[in-house]
Formats: sequence, C-alpha cells, structure tokens
Amino acid sequence: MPTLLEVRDLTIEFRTKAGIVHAVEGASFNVERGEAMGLAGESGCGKTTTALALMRLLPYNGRIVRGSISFEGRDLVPVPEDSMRAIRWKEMSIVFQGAMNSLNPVQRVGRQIAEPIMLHEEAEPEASFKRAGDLLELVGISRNRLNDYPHEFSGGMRQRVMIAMALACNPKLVIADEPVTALDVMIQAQILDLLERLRRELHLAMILISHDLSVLADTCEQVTIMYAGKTMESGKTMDLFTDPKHPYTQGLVGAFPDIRGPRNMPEAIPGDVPSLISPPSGCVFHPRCKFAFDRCTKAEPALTELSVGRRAACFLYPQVTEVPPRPIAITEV
Amino acid sequence: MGTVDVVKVPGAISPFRARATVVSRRMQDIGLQVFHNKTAMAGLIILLFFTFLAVAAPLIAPYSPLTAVPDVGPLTLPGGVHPFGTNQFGYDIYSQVIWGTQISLLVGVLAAGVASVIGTAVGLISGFVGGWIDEVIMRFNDVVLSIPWLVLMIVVAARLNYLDLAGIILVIGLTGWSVTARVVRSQVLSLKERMFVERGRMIGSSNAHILLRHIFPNAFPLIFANTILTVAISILSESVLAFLNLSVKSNVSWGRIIAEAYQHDALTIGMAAWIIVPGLCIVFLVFGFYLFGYALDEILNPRLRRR
Amino acid sequence: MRKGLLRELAGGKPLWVRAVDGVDLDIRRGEVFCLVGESGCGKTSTGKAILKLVEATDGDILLEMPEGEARAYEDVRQRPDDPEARKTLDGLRRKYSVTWKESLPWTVEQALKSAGAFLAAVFLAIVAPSLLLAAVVEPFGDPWSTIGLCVSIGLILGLIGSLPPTRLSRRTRVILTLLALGSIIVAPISALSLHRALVGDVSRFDVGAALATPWTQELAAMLVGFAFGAIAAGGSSSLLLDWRSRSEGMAGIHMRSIRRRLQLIFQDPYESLNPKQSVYEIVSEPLAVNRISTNPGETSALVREALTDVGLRPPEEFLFRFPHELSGGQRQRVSIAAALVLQPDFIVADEPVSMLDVSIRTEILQVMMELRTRRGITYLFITHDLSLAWVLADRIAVMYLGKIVEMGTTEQVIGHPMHPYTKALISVVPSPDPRHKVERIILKGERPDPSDIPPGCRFHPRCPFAFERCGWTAEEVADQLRSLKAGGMLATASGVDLSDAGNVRLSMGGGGPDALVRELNALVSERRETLLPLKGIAAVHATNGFVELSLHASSEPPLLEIEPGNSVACHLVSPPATVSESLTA
Amino acid sequence: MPGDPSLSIIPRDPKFRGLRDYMISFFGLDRPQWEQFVIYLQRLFTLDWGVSYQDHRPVADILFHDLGWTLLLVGTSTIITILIGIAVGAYSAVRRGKAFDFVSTGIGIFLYGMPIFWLGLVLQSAFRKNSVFQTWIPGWPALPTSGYYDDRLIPWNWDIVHLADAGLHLLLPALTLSLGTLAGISLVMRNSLIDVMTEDFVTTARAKGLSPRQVLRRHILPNGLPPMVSLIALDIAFILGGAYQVEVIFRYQGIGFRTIEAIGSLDYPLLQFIIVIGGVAVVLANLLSDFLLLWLDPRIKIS
Repeated sequence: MPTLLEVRDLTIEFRTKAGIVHAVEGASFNVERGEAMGLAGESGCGKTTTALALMRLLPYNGRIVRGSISFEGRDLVPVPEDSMRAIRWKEMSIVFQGAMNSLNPVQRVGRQIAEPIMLHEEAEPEASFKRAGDLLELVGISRNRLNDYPHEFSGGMRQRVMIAMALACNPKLVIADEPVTALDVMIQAQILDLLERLRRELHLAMILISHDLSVLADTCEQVTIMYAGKTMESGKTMDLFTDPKHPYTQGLVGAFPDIRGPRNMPEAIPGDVPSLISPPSGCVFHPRCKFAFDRCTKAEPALTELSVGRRAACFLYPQVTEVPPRPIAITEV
Repeated sequence: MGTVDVVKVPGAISPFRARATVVSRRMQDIGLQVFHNKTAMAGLIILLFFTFLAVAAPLIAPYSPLTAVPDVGPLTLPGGVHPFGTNQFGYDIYSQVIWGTQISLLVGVLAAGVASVIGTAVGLISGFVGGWIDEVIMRFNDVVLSIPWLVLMIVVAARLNYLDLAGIILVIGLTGWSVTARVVRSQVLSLKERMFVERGRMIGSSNAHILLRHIFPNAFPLIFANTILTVAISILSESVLAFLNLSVKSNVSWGRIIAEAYQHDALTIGMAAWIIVPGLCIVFLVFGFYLFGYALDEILNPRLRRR
Repeated sequence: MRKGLLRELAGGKPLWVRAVDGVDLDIRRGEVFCLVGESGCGKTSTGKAILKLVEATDGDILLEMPEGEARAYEDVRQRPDDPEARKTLDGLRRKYSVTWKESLPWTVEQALKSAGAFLAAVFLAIVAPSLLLAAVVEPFGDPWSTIGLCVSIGLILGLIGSLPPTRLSRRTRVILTLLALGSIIVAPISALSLHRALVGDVSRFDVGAALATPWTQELAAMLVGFAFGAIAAGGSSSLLLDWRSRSEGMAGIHMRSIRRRLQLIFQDPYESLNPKQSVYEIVSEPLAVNRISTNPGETSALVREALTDVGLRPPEEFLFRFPHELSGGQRQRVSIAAALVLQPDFIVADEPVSMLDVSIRTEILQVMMELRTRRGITYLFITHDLSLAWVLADRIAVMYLGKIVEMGTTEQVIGHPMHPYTKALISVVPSPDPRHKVERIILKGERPDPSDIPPGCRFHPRCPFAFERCGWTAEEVADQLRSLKAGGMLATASGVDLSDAGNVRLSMGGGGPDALVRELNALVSERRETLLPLKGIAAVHATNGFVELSLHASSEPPLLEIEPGNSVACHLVSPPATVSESLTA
Repeated sequence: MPGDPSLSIIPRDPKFRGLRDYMISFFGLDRPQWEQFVIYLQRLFTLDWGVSYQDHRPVADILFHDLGWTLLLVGTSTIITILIGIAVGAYSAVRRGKAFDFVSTGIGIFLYGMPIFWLGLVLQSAFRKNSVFQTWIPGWPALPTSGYYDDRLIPWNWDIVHLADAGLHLLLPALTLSLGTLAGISLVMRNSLIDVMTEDFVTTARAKGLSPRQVLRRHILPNGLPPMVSLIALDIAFILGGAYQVEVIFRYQGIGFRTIEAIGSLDYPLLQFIIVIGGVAVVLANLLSDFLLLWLDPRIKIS
C-alpha cells in the first residue's frame, strides 16, 4: 500500500501587481496513514498556501508550477477540476483558522454539515441530517443545535462544528490550518484533545498547520519546518525538537519560552522574514543565519536525508548537496 | 514595501516640513498609481477634453450662443457652417453645445463642492460626536434621503423662484449632500474604532486634534472619490432640471438645448443632432467622471485593493 | 509606585457587565507585573482603567504612594463607616489618586452662573420658537406652507421608514405609537364628517372653528416654548454639571502629566499606527500634543533618541517612512518609541507581541527589558501567554471573570500554583520541548457569560475540585438530578422542579417519601466525587408530597494572603470563616 | 412660482372679481389658518383631498387613477431591473477580470451616466413610426411612443385588446426606466458578490467539492443579497425620479406627468398629496426591505 500523501517538489506562484510571489518552492513531505504531521513556520512561509494546494483550491492568481501531490499513489496535480471535486472532502477535508469566517453565516450548521454528505454519498436529506447530528455529538455538541446559526455558537464551539463538518464524509486525511490560533489556551487544549481523540478512534491522518511550535510538539509525530516557502527540516517530533539540525529550526525552537523549563529569556533570530517576490540568493535563510558562510549566499542547499526519517537543507552538514539546476522559469514582468 | 529614498534630514525638522514631506510623497504615490491605471487615465482624458472645451469655448465656438446667426434663419437644418443647424431663434447649435460645456461643468463641480463640504462636515460631526447629536442629524439626513430627490429639487427650485446660476448650484448642492454625509459618517464610525485613534487619546490629544489629524486624513480619500462621483450626479441633476425648464434661463446648458429641441420636435423635422449631440456630451462627461471616480476609489481605498 | 484599585466597570446599556470586579493590585517601582488570564477575563479593562482610557465605576488608582501611607490607606479602607477614617481616606485619595473627584458644595458664584445660564437657555427656548412661528405668519393660508407641512409629514414618515434595519424593533414601536395617535385623531374627525354627511350642515357643527377658537398663536408658541424650554434646560444643566466635574476632576494631579508618565504599548502594530502619518509624525505627536517640546530642534532630537533607544538605527533612515513601509517588528518598535518619547515611568503593555512572529517577538521583548534597566521603567504586562509571563514577570496576577484568583511572585504562581484554575491553566500550556509532558487538567465548558456570573466562587461550575461551599445553586443541582433521571437513575421520583422558595423539589414517584430520600442519599454519597453538583446538597427532607433538598451555604472566597506575597482566592486553600449552618433538615 | 393660487386660476381682471371671491370661499382660503389646518388634517385621513385647481376633479380620484399607471410602470421596470441586474452582476462577479466583466461594467457605468429623459428621447426616436431605422432595416418595429393605451377617450376595458395594447405602450417606457436603473443594481451586485467571494466560507464550500454553480447559489448569493435589498430600497427614490422623467417623455400620464403639469399650473391640492405619496412610497419600500432582510439574514433579530 502506498504512502497516503507524498508531496514532492511542490512549487506555487502567485501573480500580483507587485510581481510574482514565490509562495512555495520545492516543498516535500510525506504523511502516512493515521499519522499526524505538523507543518510549522512563521507567517508568510507558505503553510496555508501548501494546504490549499493539496486540495487544489488556490485562488485564481495562484498556480502550481511544478511538483507532485500523490494521494494514495495518484498524482493530484494533473487531475481535472471536475474529478478533483469528487476527491475533495471525501478523501481529504480541511479545517480553517477562523471558524467564524469559515462557516456560512446565513445557513444553519446542520445543513452545512449535511451538505457534503448529500453531495458525495447521494444520501437522502433525513439520513444526512441524522449523520450530521451524530457528528455534532461526536465533537461534544448536543444534536439539538443542528438548527442553530453559526453566530449562535462561541468560538470554541464553532471550531468543533468545523471539525464535525470535516469528518462528514469519513475522509482519510484532515488538514487543520491553525485550528487553535486565536482560541484561549483552555479551549485550545479542549480542541487539541478532541482532534487527538478523533484521530485515534477514526484512524485519521492529519496535517496540523501552526505557527506555534509548542502546539505541534504535543500533538504530532512528524514535523516539517518551512521558511520563506521552502522546507528547511523535517523529522520525528522528538528528534527535531530535542536536537534541531538546521539553524532556523534551532532559532525557532529557542524562540519559544518554555513554561516547564528554566526561566530563560528566549533567543531572537535577528532580521526580518524576506520578501517572497525577490527572495535572497542561495539559501533563503542566509541573511539571518549566524553560521552562514560564503557558499550559502551562492548555492541553494538541497533537502537531504541526514539520518533515517530526518532531512534538512543546510550546508553545515557535509552530505547536503546543491539543488540541481532547474529549468529556468519564464518570469513575466 | 517600496524602497525608500534616504531623505536628507537636517538637524531640526519643523512640523510644517514634516507634513509637507508626507503629503508630497503621498501625492507622488497616488499620481503614479493614477498614471498606471488604465481606467483612471481614460477618465482623466475625457475630463481634460471637456475642461478644454469649457475653458476655450470663446476661442473655439464660431458664434455666440445667445445671438441669432446673421446669415440664416431659425431652424436651419444641419450643414455647412452650422454642423448641427440653428435653433428656433436662429442661434447656432454647435456653438451652444460648446458653450454649454461651461455651465454643465461649472454647475456640476460647484454643486458637488457644496454638497461635499456640507456632507463631509455633517458626516464628520455626526460620526465623531455620536450620541444624541448623531441621532438627530442622521434622522434628519434619512428624511432628506428618503424623499424622492427630483421632487425635493423641484420644490426647492420652485420655492426659490429666482434661479440664477448660484441658485441652481445651491439647489443641487443642498439636495445632494445627504449621501455624502452618510458615507462619511459610516467611514468615521469605523475609523473611530481603529486603534490609532485610541493611541491619539492615549497621548492626550484633544478631540479636534484627533478629528483633524487622524480621522480626516484617513477619510479624505473616500471623500475625494465620492466628490468626483457627486460631480457626475450633479451634472445629471442639472440636465434634468434644465429639461423641466427649472434651470438657469440666462445661460445655455446641455439640458436646456435638449429641452428646446424636444419642444420643437427636433426629431421629426430632421434635426436629430440637436438632441443627440448635447445628450452624448452629458453621457461622456458623466462617464468620464465615473471612470475617474471609480478608479480613484480603487486606488485610494485600500479595502478594495485585494490581490 | 504603588496602587490599589477597587472598581467595577460599566458595560453595555441594558445590563451592567462587571468586566472587572474589585481588583486590588500594587505594583512596585521597576518591576514587571504580569496580568494573565483568558480572553474576556478583564485584564485589558484593568489596564485601560489604570490609564483612564475607560472610566472605573468605583475605586482608586494611586500613584507614587509611600509605603507608610499605603498601609494607612489599606487600614482606613477597612472601616468605611468611621467618619474619622473617611476623612483620612479622602485626604489620601486627594493626594495620590488619579481617579479622585472632589464632591465639594456649590459656591455662590457657581450657583449664580449656573442659574443664569439656565434662565438664558429657557428664555431662548421660549423666544426662539415664538419668533419662528411669527416668521411664518399665516402658516396655513399660504399654500406653500401647506406644501411645507406635507413635506414635514413626509419627513416624519421618511424618518420612520429610514431607520436602519437593526433597529426594527424600535421602529415597530414608533409605528404603533403613531398609529395609536393617528387613530385618536382620525376617530373623532371621521365621526364628525359622518355627522356632517348625515346632517349636511357644515356651519352648525364647524369642527375647525370649534377647535381653532382657543388655539391662538401665542398659546401655541408658549406651549412649544415650554416643551423646548424643558429640553434645553435639561440639556444645559447636564452640560453644566459635566463641565463642573471636568474642571475639578483632577484635584492635585493634572491628567496631562499623568498621560505623560503612564503610557500604553498597543497590541497590534498594524492597526495602532495611523497609516497616513510618517514615523516622525507618529513619534513626535505626543510631544506636540502635550506641549512638551515646541522647538523643532529639540523635538527632532527627542524623536531621534527615542528611535535609537528602540533599536531603529540610524533613525534618519526611518523618519519619513510610512507604517506600511515597515516590517511588523519595526512597527512595534515605532509604537514603543511613541510611548517612550514622553519619558514615562510606567508602561502598560497590552499583549505587545502576540501579533508578531516568534522570531521577531524576542527582539521586542529584549528592547522592552533593556529600557527597564536603562530608564527604570515599570511594566504592567498584560498577556494570555503564561509561558511568556514565566520568563518575563517578577510578579503575576491570574484573573478569572473580572477577579484576581491568585497573585504572587512568578515562582510562587507558576512554580507552585495553588488555585485550581491556575493549576489547570498551567497544565494545558503547551511546551516546545516534547520531553516535558505533564498530566493536563482540561476544564469542561467555556467561561460563563460575564453578565451572568455564577454565585459563590465564580469558578465553581468548571472547577474539578469544587466542594460543598463553593456556591452550588438550586438550578445546577436540579439540572444534575434531571440528567441522572434521564439516565435511568432516581426511579422513585417522578419529576424535578424548583419550589417557589427556590429550593430543589422532587415530586414523589411510586415508592413513597422514604424510598426517595433513601435513594437520594445513597446516590449522593456514591456519586458526589464525580458529579460535583451533588456536593451542594446539604440535607434531604420530605414535606407534604414532595422531597425538598436544602443546599449548603456558600460565599465568595476572598483574596487572602496565604504566605508572604502570595494571595489566593479559593475556599480550598483558605477555608472560609465558619458559616452558620442554619439550613438543616 | 408661489403666490396667490386664486390668481393662477382666474385672470387678474376686475370683472372676474365675483368669481374670484367665490373661488376663494369655495377652496376655503378665507378661513383662519388654524381652521384650515384642522380641516386639512380631517380631509387627509378621510381621503377627501380636495379638488384640483386645474381639473376641478377630486384630487384623490386623479391621484389614484395616476398611481395605478405609475405603479404598473415602476413595478414592471423594477422587476426587470432586479432580475437582469442580479444576473448580470452575478455573472460579472464570477467572471471577474474577464472580458464579460469588463464589457458589462463599462456599459454599466455608461448607462449609469445617461440622463433618463435623454435615453427616453433616443429610444422614442428609434422606435417611432417612420424612424430612420425603419427605412434602413426592414422589419424594424415601430412601437407606440406615448400614452398608456390607444385612444384614451374610450374608457378602459378589461379585454384582451386593451391589455395587449397597454402592454405594447408600456414597453418603451419600462425599457427606458429599466436601462436607466439597471446599471446601479448590477454594479452593486457585482461588488457585493466579489466581497462575499473573498470570504473563507466560500473556500470551505469549494473544499467541500461543490461545483462553482452550487457554491454561487448556496453560499455566495444568500450572503450577497442582503446588502442588495437595502440598497434597492434606498434607490427607490432614485427610481421614482427616473419614472417622473420617463412619464414626461412618453406622455405616460402617471404621477410624474401629473407633477410636472401641477407645477406648471400651481395646482397646490394636487402637489401636496403628490409629495405625501412619494414619501409614503419610500417608507413602504424601506419597511418592505426590512422585513425581507429579516427573512434573508438570520443575524438580524427583533430584540
């Protein structure tokens, strides 16, 4: 049986007035069945774009330039839009950041949950609504609230509704894009707990996207770190957090204060996130890297396996090679 | 994030200099954006053309608009030196159309100015002060808004009885401010909730300071774009009033030319241009203002600037 | 610096939301005091109240109070009924309180001025409408006036019609009122016209003449005038009162200088900078507004110094940039510089880094801490992020629903939390080190609505350790019993209700009162550790046909000092003073 | 224009003195003002709106007759406008940035800037008998350009001939009014829908696997309509203004036509109620839109 999701060299561009935004360049990662993979990075590093691209939902000015997304061995990139629609929500579903904005404000939540069931399983309305009620109870909301509107729920409850909706068609993969950002720490714990429980019970694979490393540390088995649209490092959570290899990962891990650790001021990564329209030459992180040397400014390090399941893109590790030259993309002005 | 020229800074910076630097940089920025915006440029070209017609009317127009042409009689069919013919008094219609640009443009711009000034003042005060003052002003404003504008205008025009140019400008301006007031107020209400206004309070600014320094500059783009659209509406209003014989009697405007043509059945006597040409002028001038206004709104109002 | 505050804040109109309720905290010079809690717990309101951005309903904010006087203040505050203590209290407040307002008696001059203004307003209000009416002489003889009248009728209709839809309820009310008024007018008029139609004689029964006789213009003018007068008088007097309180509100300390010494760093650097101002204007504005520096040279120097201090070097490069030309971290630095330029000694930082990326976050924190050592600034740091508080704070106060539940040094509060809420909160904070796993205490439910605060300890409905005296209400107990009944328990009861007195009452099922009492007692002793509301039941007794439950008396736990510098508000930690247990079977 | 209304009816000749006095007492202009006002109020509510100075017919009769025809005109064109406006607006929102959007927006702005009376004149000349087009293009239709049915001397009859004839007469005026007001609605619809389309729940809907048409119908339109509804209600005053112009051009004798005539002849009894009717129409439209909004948007609640 092939890997559930295998993303290779995914590259996405946006066309804007200011120029071409290289939102994601050469992102690669795997997600196994029933596994939780964390995708971490600061704002603008291409996490959400990657998530949208997995479901082929990029906005009209974005496009996948190259790379493959193979889901159960089938490459989704060339799949025509019509067939893609049948895959969406049935095979993989997504939970967005702002649950308030992700629910249609003028439609009852029951109908919104039942909608994909009716669409994909061609179920009768009654059966679909019954299942919607079951789903609500699964996430800890009384089924009496099927007929409520989104604005009648609190923030945490809305996120639960979103999760119930994501499970409507028994998908194999759930992408959760910042599912707990903007929620209070207690609600955050409740939601993460719920996601973990559901994952265990339903044997779901999950991609958890967050800017907050500590959230991922608690919940994921694998973590991929992105920076300026590129994958910097990936590996098992325990290894990656206890022994980060890439200088960016080291900086990021050090930037989070640890309530259970010593009372040390976290460390800063000097400088700012680079522009995605004209990214720095060579390794994108070199302007902010304290270990940067001559080669970093000229050549781009390839994502190379350092040990089993552990990959990083940094010339500090001798086995890392340069990125093979790619066909020059024609950039329009 | 554009690249910033390193500004040579002297030791002491006067507040005036600081403001001037800011304003000039903003104007340059906007000018550049207008220049690169096709819609805005199209609108601007139309507007420049009509402005030229209005300013240069004495030079371009072959005849005076309100004196009979010596060589031919009234209601001459188009042709020769009178491309659109002459009207019932024997005035040259071609010259009338050119001179009419002046009145239409003047009435449009000034009336919109009146409407914008009143509307902006009312909207700013109403939105910023809030409370019962806002309530009273907005109720009154709603009332003005909900009355059919044409009827209101006719009543005011009829009530004023004597309508010279100033009169018609006042009538259109006084009936047209309520939309501006409403737009400005809602903008002020949303600006008032912004954090930088709270910062203004935090540092101890007075209300007047906050209104002038924080609210107005941020509402200005919207007010400006709205004024441009109001000019278009004012031009239309003037033409309707003129058509109903309620506008200036001593000057020629496009609406009045159409009204005269209509009264003399220009279409049946083969003088279609008498009606069509001034109408097209109105349409294009208004079109120009709308294009420019819409494009400006897009440029100045970052809410619409989505990728 | 020392301050204590005790206050309640006013919220929306229909019901008062106690956003912050009786918060007492003192902050010492040079320390970082962290206020933590979930959103809506009142931490931001507290910060804003300290800066007087929102008006506290009650309480004091005391500035720079020496230790001895602070102790005296605490002391006299305990005895509010003692007139001598009141006097001392007022004296202390006048000297140190930022929110102090004098309640002095009116002076003769003020009374005369106010009375004069009042009379002038009334006079104007009567005369103006009269003149207005006189100006439109022959109001209804002139057809244009009739048109004007119709316009005004149209105006009223338009006014009703054009209210925004969200106010539909209000409009409906207005319409109903108008309809009622209309019917009052229409009914007699239509009766009269019917009469006229039947009798056919207009002159003998002339409604117009009959109604118009006493209805002279003067009378009308006076009536209108009185209505206007009343409104104008009310308005002017309220304005007067407002003016008076404002002109004397700041006895002792002038607000301008407070603005100067207390500053705020805003949460969102994207929103809190005016996009139409350059960095120079943003940073120099406080100086100009407070007339601290009017000399351009001095202003520029101060601005440059502030920019350099926050790490925007060289300052010349940033002076004429707009906020949108800066990165997030730079914006927040500008925001700090604008607070810093006034050289404050106390800064409220409301979530200053929560909108920033992690890699930038630390730099901002470092700038802030550097300023603390260099300029001796005291911080009130408001955050929801406990791990941030852990590394930054000297002392911490944890808030829940407008109250402080625990306060102490960082080591005390986070290292050894005592309040169940603090414990739970700390246990769920995620850690970036996967080796540090702890047992998470996940609380059920969400925070209650601040307009409907639970009685007793406000945390008890979610508290995993709540016991008898924490404030169980009859509703909570009844709900618990109902759900037990729905689950097949309590077979001997037929229903659960609230009695008129507000007690829980079970109506008898098949087995008679004794069986029910027995089952209840068994149930309580068996399930009370898992179903906490059952702990609220003090006694079970049968009355005529019903079984009534009496509940334990409860009280709100006060914030008590458990060990030096560490205060907790929880009955578990500090058992309540013996409550008279009168409620027994 | 204002002045003594009796003078506007009767020539200023001494020999008409008696007639003038009679007229003054007939219209009640000699009574005290307060009395006039009370009588006025009484008449307002009993629909006894007096007699037109010009027609010498009861105002209520005239106005209710006119109102019917105006409602027919405004109703027809509003329905056409809303249907087409929403369709065009929705389609150009979906195809934002494409050719259709560009062209429809351009035409929209162009029409928006067209004086309605002039549009009416142009259409009139294009479709009248023996128009230029008729001589050039065979089969070019000629449409009636004035009145609401042929030969108004014959009383109205509810038969097929009259109905068809009235429909034919309605065609040009309704078309003019629709074209004049269409642009506003379609432009706002477009912007409102584009606003909605950037919302996250639309992405969610797409992620659910809905086709673009389903997303539009189930998620975008229901959220885009509420602002439209309140806008159309606000626009009703504008539409009425347009209707007045159309009626004058096409000699369609509704309220608008009557207004202009009444202004010309200083027919105050008529004028005042015309204004009241205008106000009532706007109020009703707003009230209607409120109830519609209540139904469309669950977030609005009666509290």
